[in-house]
Amino acid sequence: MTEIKDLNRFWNAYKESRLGLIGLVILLFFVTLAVFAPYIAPYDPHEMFKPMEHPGSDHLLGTNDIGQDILSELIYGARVSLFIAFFVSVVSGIIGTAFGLLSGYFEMFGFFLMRIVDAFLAIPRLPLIIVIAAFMRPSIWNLIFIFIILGWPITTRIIRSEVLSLRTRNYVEAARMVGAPDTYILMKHILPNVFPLLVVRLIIEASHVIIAESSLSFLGLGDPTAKSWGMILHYAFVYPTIFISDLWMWWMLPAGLCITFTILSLTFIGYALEELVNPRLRGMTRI
Amino acid sequence: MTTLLEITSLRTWFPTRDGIVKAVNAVDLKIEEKEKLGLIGETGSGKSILGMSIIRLFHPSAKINIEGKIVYKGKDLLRLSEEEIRKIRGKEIAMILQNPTTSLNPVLKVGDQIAEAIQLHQRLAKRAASEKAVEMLKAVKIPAPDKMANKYPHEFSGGMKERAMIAMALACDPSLIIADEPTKGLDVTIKMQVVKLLREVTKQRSMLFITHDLGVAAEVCDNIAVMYAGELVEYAKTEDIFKNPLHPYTQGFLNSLPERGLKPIRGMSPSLINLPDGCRFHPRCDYATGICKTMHPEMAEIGNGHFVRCLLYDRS
Amino acid sequence: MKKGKNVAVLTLVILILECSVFGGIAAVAADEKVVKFAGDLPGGDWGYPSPFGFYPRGPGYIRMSFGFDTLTWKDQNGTVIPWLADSWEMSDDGKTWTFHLHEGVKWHDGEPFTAKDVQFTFDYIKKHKTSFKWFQTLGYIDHVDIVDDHTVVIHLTEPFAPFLVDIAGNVPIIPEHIWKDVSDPVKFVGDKAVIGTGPFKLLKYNKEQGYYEWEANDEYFKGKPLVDKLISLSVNDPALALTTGDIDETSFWGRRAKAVSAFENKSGFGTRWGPSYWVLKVIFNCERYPTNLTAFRKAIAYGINRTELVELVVHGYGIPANTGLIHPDVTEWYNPDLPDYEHNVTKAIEILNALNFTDTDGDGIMEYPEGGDLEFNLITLDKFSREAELIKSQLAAVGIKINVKVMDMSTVDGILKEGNFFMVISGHGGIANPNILEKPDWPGGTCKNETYTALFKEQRETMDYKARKELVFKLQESIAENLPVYTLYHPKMCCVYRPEKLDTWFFTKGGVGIGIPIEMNKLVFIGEEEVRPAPSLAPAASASPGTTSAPAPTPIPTPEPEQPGFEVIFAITGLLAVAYLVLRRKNR
Amino acid sequence: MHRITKITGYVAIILVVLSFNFFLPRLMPGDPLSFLTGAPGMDMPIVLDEETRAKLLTYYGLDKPLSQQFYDYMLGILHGDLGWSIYHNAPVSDILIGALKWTLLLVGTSTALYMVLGILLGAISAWNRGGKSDVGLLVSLLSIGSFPPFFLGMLFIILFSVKLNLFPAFGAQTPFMGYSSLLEEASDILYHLFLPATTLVISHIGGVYLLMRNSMLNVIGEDYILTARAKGMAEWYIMRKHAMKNALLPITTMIALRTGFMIGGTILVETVFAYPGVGRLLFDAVTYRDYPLLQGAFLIITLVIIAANFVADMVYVQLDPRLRHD
Repeated sequence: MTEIKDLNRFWNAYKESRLGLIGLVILLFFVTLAVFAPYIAPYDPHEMFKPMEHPGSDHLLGTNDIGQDILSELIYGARVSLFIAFFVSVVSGIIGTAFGLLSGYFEMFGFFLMRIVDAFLAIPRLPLIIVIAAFMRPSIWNLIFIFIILGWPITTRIIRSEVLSLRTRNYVEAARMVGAPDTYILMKHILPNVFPLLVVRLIIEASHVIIAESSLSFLGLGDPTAKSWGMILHYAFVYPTIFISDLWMWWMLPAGLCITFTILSLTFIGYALEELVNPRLRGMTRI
Repeated sequence: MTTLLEITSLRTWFPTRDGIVKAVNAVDLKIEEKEKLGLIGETGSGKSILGMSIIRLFHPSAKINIEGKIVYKGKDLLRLSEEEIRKIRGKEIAMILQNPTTSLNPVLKVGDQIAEAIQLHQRLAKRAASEKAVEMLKAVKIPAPDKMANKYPHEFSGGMKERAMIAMALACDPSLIIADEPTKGLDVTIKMQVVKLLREVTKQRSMLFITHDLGVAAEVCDNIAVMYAGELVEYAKTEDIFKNPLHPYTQGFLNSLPERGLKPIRGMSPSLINLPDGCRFHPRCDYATGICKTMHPEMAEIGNGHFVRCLLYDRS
Repeated sequence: MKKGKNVAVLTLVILILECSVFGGIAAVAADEKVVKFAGDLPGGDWGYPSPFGFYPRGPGYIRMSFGFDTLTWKDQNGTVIPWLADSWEMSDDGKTWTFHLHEGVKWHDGEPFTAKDVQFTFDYIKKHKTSFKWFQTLGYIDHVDIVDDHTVVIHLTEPFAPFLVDIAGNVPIIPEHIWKDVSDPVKFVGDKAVIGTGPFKLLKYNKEQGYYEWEANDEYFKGKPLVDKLISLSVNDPALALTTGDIDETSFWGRRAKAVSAFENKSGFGTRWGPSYWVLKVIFNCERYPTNLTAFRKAIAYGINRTELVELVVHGYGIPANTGLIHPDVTEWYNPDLPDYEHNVTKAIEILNALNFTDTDGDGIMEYPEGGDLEFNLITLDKFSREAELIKSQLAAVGIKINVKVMDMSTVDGILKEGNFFMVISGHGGIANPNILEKPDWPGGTCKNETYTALFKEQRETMDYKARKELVFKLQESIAENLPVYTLYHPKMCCVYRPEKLDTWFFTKGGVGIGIPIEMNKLVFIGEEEVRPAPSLAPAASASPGTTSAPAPTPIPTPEPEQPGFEVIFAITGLLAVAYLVLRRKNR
Repeated sequence: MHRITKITGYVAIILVVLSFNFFLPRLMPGDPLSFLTGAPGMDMPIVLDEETRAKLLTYYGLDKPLSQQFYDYMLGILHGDLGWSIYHNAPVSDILIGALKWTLLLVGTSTALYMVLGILLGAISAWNRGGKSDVGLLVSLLSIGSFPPFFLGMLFIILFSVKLNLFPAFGAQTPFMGYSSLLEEASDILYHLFLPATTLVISHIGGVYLLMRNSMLNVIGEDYILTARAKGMAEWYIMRKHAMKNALLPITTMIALRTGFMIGGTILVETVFAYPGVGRLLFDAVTYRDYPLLQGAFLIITLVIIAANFVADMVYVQLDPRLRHD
């Protein structure tokens, strides 16, 4: 009941951010592509026609080097990219929050966990991904696994610092006084308050994952049987005449723009949310 | 006695998400040469905003509309361009902001923070300016000023920070000082020292002394204006205010002082966004009658130089 | 302060503008004849071009061969021609070879080349077998005798048919006076390590940028090279580099040959096609059920449509492969009448049914006789994932469910050696040389067949060409019949070049040395009349040698050239910083 | 105390990274020889007999038990010896230095640029928050920041190298042109640096800008800004002298970390522009299972990151007098 009211208030506040709305629209567009890919895509992305067809009536964006319809590839690509992004951000978000709450609430545990987190954060991210990805067989699930492993520490750190500040709030103290069990306090008092922060984090993580996934695929470390945007770019990039012919216009550019716009939408949404979470950014200053 | 600053029907409003904050409403105020005027009221009564409005101490891009007239030495400050008003700030009219701990820049040496104003307004070389800064610190009785000038705020005690703030204000020898709660959060002995210092340094100056501390106000001020919910409700000589406060709010305010038995005024001061109709004080007023709810009283002179905004005293 | 920043920014802008101008000028080299080329293979670094330093790859050997010579060499028709040796005789038992060396050959450092060097070379390479990774059948060499300064006799432990090509035409002769006191040849780099007799002297080598620069060896005993400078570099996109003029020659093969179409009718560009002597093949695991069943392998062979593969994946720039591995162009070894397993789904299904693989539950996927879907992994490399995708769809029609697993080179190699696979798509070159038949399923090792191995050894020791050809044919038949591997296609290869720079490029029949398909037989750069392929002799190519500005007499190759530019850049940055600070002070 | 925990932490990290990179590759299928002796998909197959193979393993010390190898490696590092690269056939340290100088040049230049720009723009836009310039900067920077670096690089090649033919598409230098002067060489290097560096700048500026802007917005609300204004200081001056320094405090660490990560992160740009550098080196090391090089590269990258952390701490102390004295 109150949640719903909160949601409404949240939404009303969110609506005021133009960036946020633009971002939402773009994202929804891609989500629709992903969800209804089979109905939207003209062909099965694995079906092979005459290779290197230029854009025409039956292939709006032409075909790739083994005759697969590029448009269909793009549409199905939305599936792969978005699925990975959201799956990873949610799971790593859950893990991160759990650890964050605990480490923020129990000093000892927190101290040790933070050392681990520090270690994780100091390890070079992309190189590590490359090594792991090169050694593990690049399947979507392996990528997801890698990204989760590398994703949770940041969330943990953010959540923890928030919890630390929340713990000192009166109502938490009060709840302690009356001897409420820790789990109850965490769930009832602290979790709801870190939630907005978490949402922002999830969005940002999602965009990171999309970049990481496309980067790996671009380097040829992705899952070549999965039609992700990064993979399309990879095959375009290694194709000999991509730069000297017009191929790039319908083969490289669309895929690249898809990635760019997805990230853009997430960035905008993330920014809009952050404004809500941190009123100072709203441009209201102490007067 | 000539008028140094004359404020007429000043209005300072802030449009925000939740509505318009009517911080200052139709305020008329005069400050004579060398006059020390006390401006008292609860926190949230808009007295600080009034002080800041005088020199338009707001971020240029902040959404604010100020109306009315603020005539200082013949020119209307509200008509001045940003550039021109900057030449007034600190040089002609200095302001001592409340809470020195946050009002001093933590990453700059105190000496430099004083010197930069001098450099700016008096066109002095850096060295000369810093020497002047040391003098100022001396003037506000900071021990070993030359050493302290090179220290950072966090190395100063609360009282010394306040002194440093005062030194900063005096740096360019302004003719009017606006002191916003300079004694807030200082313990009694320090407070008294600061008050003493203020009295000294403002002998030859005018001062608008903003506070909610009547005791201190009594020490420093010639006249006192009482502010409530963004408007003045009473104005009189200091002793008059204490001897016979007319406005129920002023009375309540006095009664809430320790020596008078700590009787707080009932209710809460209204939010500046939606002010009550009629007399702004009526919801909390013991003498409130029906008319108070509807009719908004004007400022009226009762005895010589004693003004009050209350229907109880309305002759007409 | 403000001013300070402006100045700094301005300076930077000026610098960048100016350097773009500079760069423009810089790109134009001196008036000597320079030829820049880049291979199509990714990465330009093929190791230090000393006999022991180059990476054991075709391009590595080629770059080494510019500086070092062998006793014999191959012309563009693949016939063995005299090189360091003017002539030679073989004893009847085929175990002793006598070589009469060319006289007056000099090492790059001026020392004379003698029989002692030849003897030393073979002894040295035998001693450092593991260091000379390029070729491993040196076990046949027993010892080398010196008759006189220009005559050597090489004694073999047993007859070795491909001796003239695989040893005499492959082992680079190194100067004794330099190598005699080198204990670890692999770690011996630097200007001395590249002193050979070859047509080019290494001038510069930059590992991290994958750049090589050679200058012509004007005293070369086969005549002065056609170009004064030869440069090999690493580019991200050869086609682009060719159009922008960053390189004068490169080659494309397989699918990538599509790039050639962009140059074929373009003035200022020449193209030459050749076979790549390269094959893509499916390696079966002959020890694991079901791929250990020959019939099963045949079924898969019928299930795969190689013509479609060539059409779709290679864009027609290739031919369905000889099921016996040897490339069809190599007429002297190629066995033309082998089964080619014409695509035939029904036949594939029949065979599988005969083996009791049937689609009982009608889900389009067959089941093992023991039950369970007929489904397994097809492992391959990223660059062959397109082929794998197609084969997956082709075999689906037969009722076999394939999961494509792409892994990096070393992983695949490991898996092949562990025998932990069903099918792997992999490829390799060198199929112009019967030697390749030693291990048809290379680099796998699951298919062992004693009779076959015996057969191979026999042909290697048969000196009579006709007899040997018979045996080589038998070997190919065995492969085509037993299908330890099923060959897919031979890609075509094409080199694209700027004729005004050099017009003499050609593909060596049977490949350079032991069969490197690259168009960089050193003869290309020497251009002796009788071996020059095209009658067309571009005017630039015949530029009189005298006119060219002679470079430094003695080459000083530096493995890691200095980058003084760095200091300058940092200096500039520093200056900017200082300037900025100064101005900042001023403005205070 | 804090320092000590930090340092021990760093040491721990190095150890973790090292052992990780020591053991992971060796647990995976394939070994350095598989490339040395012609791996699948390569041009020329080389058939190694077992004896030779064994000899090679001994030569590279790969036949010893893992524990022994690890011990030797650690010992080597302590003596500053990173070992011998199997694939490149050269001392690892030489190769690393060769690549690192390019990476540092690339990262250094672009970092300097995007930091200065990002911080300035962030400050400016925060200072005029809500204004046209703010919104403009915000939208445009967030937008260009959304381009994946490799995509941006490809676009640049097409635009500046192919269409306009203004800048070279690959490499770090015009190969072996005889430089007449140092300045000429320097400018040639800068000329090749331009596109990669710009790509990096554009893809990183957004982050710093946003950090700075947020931090600045927090500072603007502070009382000391009012004080400065009350003294009659000019807005631009207040922003520079009073606000920016304070705003930089909370974000120095984050910025430093980003910079550290760029060392390994440039691999995408290096790939697109065939720019020699550590990222590319690492990638090859992985492909060819060049254990010593792989370990070396990781060590270097980690060290750089840790160095960046240290620098961050230093700068932080410099900026914040409250930490300087105690």
